[in-house]
Amino acid sequence: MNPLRRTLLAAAAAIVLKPLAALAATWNKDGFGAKTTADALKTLGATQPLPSKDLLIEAPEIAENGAVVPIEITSNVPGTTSIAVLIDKNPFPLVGKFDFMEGALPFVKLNAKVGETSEVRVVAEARGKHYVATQEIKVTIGGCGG
Amino acid sequence: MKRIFLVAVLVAPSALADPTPQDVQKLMQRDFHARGQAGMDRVVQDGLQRLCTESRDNPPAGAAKAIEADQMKTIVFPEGSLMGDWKRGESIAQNGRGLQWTDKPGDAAGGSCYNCHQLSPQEASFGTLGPSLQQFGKLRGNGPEIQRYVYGKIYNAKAYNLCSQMPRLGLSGTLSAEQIKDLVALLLDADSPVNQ
Amino acid sequence: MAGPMKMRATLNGGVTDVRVLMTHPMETGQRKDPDGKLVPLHFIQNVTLKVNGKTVVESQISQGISRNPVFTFRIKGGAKGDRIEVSWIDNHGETNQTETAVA
Amino acid sequence: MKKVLGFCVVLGGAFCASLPAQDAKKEIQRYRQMVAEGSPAELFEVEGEALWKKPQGPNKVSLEKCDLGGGPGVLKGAYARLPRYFKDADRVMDLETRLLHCAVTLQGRRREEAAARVFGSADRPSEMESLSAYIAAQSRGMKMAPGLSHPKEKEAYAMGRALYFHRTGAWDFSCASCHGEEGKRIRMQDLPVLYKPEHARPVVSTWPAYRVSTSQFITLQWRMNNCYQQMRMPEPDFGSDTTVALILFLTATGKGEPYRGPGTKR
Repeated sequence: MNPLRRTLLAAAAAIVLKPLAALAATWNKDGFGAKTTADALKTLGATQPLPSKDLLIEAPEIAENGAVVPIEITSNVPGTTSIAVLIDKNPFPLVGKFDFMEGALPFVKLNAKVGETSEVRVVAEARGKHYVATQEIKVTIGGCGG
Repeated sequence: MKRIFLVAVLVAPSALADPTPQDVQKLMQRDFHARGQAGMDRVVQDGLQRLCTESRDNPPAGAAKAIEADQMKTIVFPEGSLMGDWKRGESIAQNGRGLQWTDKPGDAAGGSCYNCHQLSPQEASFGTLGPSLQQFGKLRGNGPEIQRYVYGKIYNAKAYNLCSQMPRLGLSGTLSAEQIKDLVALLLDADSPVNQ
Repeated sequence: MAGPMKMRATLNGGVTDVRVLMTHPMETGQRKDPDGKLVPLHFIQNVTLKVNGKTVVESQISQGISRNPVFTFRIKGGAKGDRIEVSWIDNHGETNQTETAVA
Repeated sequence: MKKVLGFCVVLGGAFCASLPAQDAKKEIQRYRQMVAEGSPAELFEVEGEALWKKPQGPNKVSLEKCDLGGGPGVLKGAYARLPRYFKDADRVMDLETRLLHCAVTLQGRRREEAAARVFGSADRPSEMESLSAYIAAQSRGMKMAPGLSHPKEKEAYAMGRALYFHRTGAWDFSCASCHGEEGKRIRMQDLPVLYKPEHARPVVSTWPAYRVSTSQFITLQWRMNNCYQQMRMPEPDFGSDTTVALILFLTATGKGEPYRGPGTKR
């Protein structure tokens, strides 16, 4: 990492991690480095998220290719300020964390890599509490490449 | 050269006569070039390919029987048992490489069996161009005659069904005798997952 | 030099959909190049969405996001002509950004 | 793509067998539809536009005067009317063949140089791929209407159909060996019967396309090249009459369908 980025991250880490309006682009090194969902959730302070049907996942049950799996997430939990996306069976489950400020709806659609058939786990933070929803995605590699 | 129409070929929308296999071969000889192990000899049709092309895989019975007999003569049966190791057979069935310009001549070639057939129940990604071969040995036993039939069929499928889509895996030099014996085991060996 | 980005912001029914595409290999560090060498870890870490200069979404992502990432975000309300900006920075410090007006 | 196993392996056990075939098919359709909505194909269109306008070759000229059939530089609807006969070259050409023609005649580039790298990689797409993305996109929504009136177009169509059923090569294959029977599959890959209009329409209206499994943008010339490779045949020349005749036959079989590409494939 070039020196500038290292100092930037060090400075960011020193400040209490509240999604301040982009004081410095923070990146949850421990969360993204975690090898299990449980460890990743610990870094987000979300060890016991409450299952919620107001947290909606729109994703195919079968993906013809794990390299690109479309996942659409909408949180109808009032006061949602962030959404984290994890793929349980991936080497590093945490793939994204999105902080929503005034003016944005708690919604995101993305393409993720799903290494093998796995649960997609979405954790939303609203008014200091965490909520969770999951869906299984079966992965096959279609095609007949020679 | 008067063009002979063997069997009712799909009628071309225009009055223009359809190109013959000879016309197509001539164009290919001009438009293709060798690459890697894929040489230009492959562009020249043999009698079997020509008859199946002209008849859209519905050859007249007489002509078909004659060529099938010729093809049967090309099958070389090794000495002794025709059953090899079904574990090696499974990886040969999974392996889709062999004879392509992207395959180096030394590389191990496979039978591409899962492309077209269902074999072991564990493999869900199987093709349906060929019949399912699940329980093949359980249903037909694994005596010498069935071993010979399966070996011959893999070596040269066209000896049994002239215009079959199954490649002539032995005759074309794709698979060795050893590899074919391993596939025979995959199909017939009682311990093979195909027969569980 | 970072590859092209493409973005579209369309207002419908009181919500602005922002779809942004980014050219980036998102290398996991596990992939081998044609002559067998491991391609180093190289992925976008932060994506920031701004409306008229104010940050509305701050994203942190990993190499688990697909190559050539595509994101859709939603903004409450928004009016024709609002200035939408998206920027990214990756683990090598490379950046790119693009902006458009709400259609 | 893992080269160790030429053909593909399912990860995660035999789940497909447990899921009724019908649900599996429906879910895979849903997967394809969602992937197509968020497809990076547009990034190649942006790249293609820059190449269309970029002066190149000894003449330092861009491709903006290239006549794709609708007049010099006319892009709107050009792709939907290809392949077609071109008087100046006195032969039927598809998009990529025509682009190569313009690179040589307008830009003064040597054919070998311009055709040296027509199939790119995920890291470095080829000019042909990006240009194809950009130009094809300009025909979105227009009914596909390849040339079928000129004698050479009729001849190419008939040759394309003959090629489709022509069995040759080390494994005795024709296109119809795999694309010949309804409802068939290679591994998990459904095989459209491309001499039937209802099968050809959804295919020809979504090529060229972004392939998610390799992050590459793939064209019809690549498709012909890759199929002949898998048919254990030698390599077809890029832009040869064989490839153009086949592309014309397939496009003509799917004619009338509104173009919806560039598409997104597995």
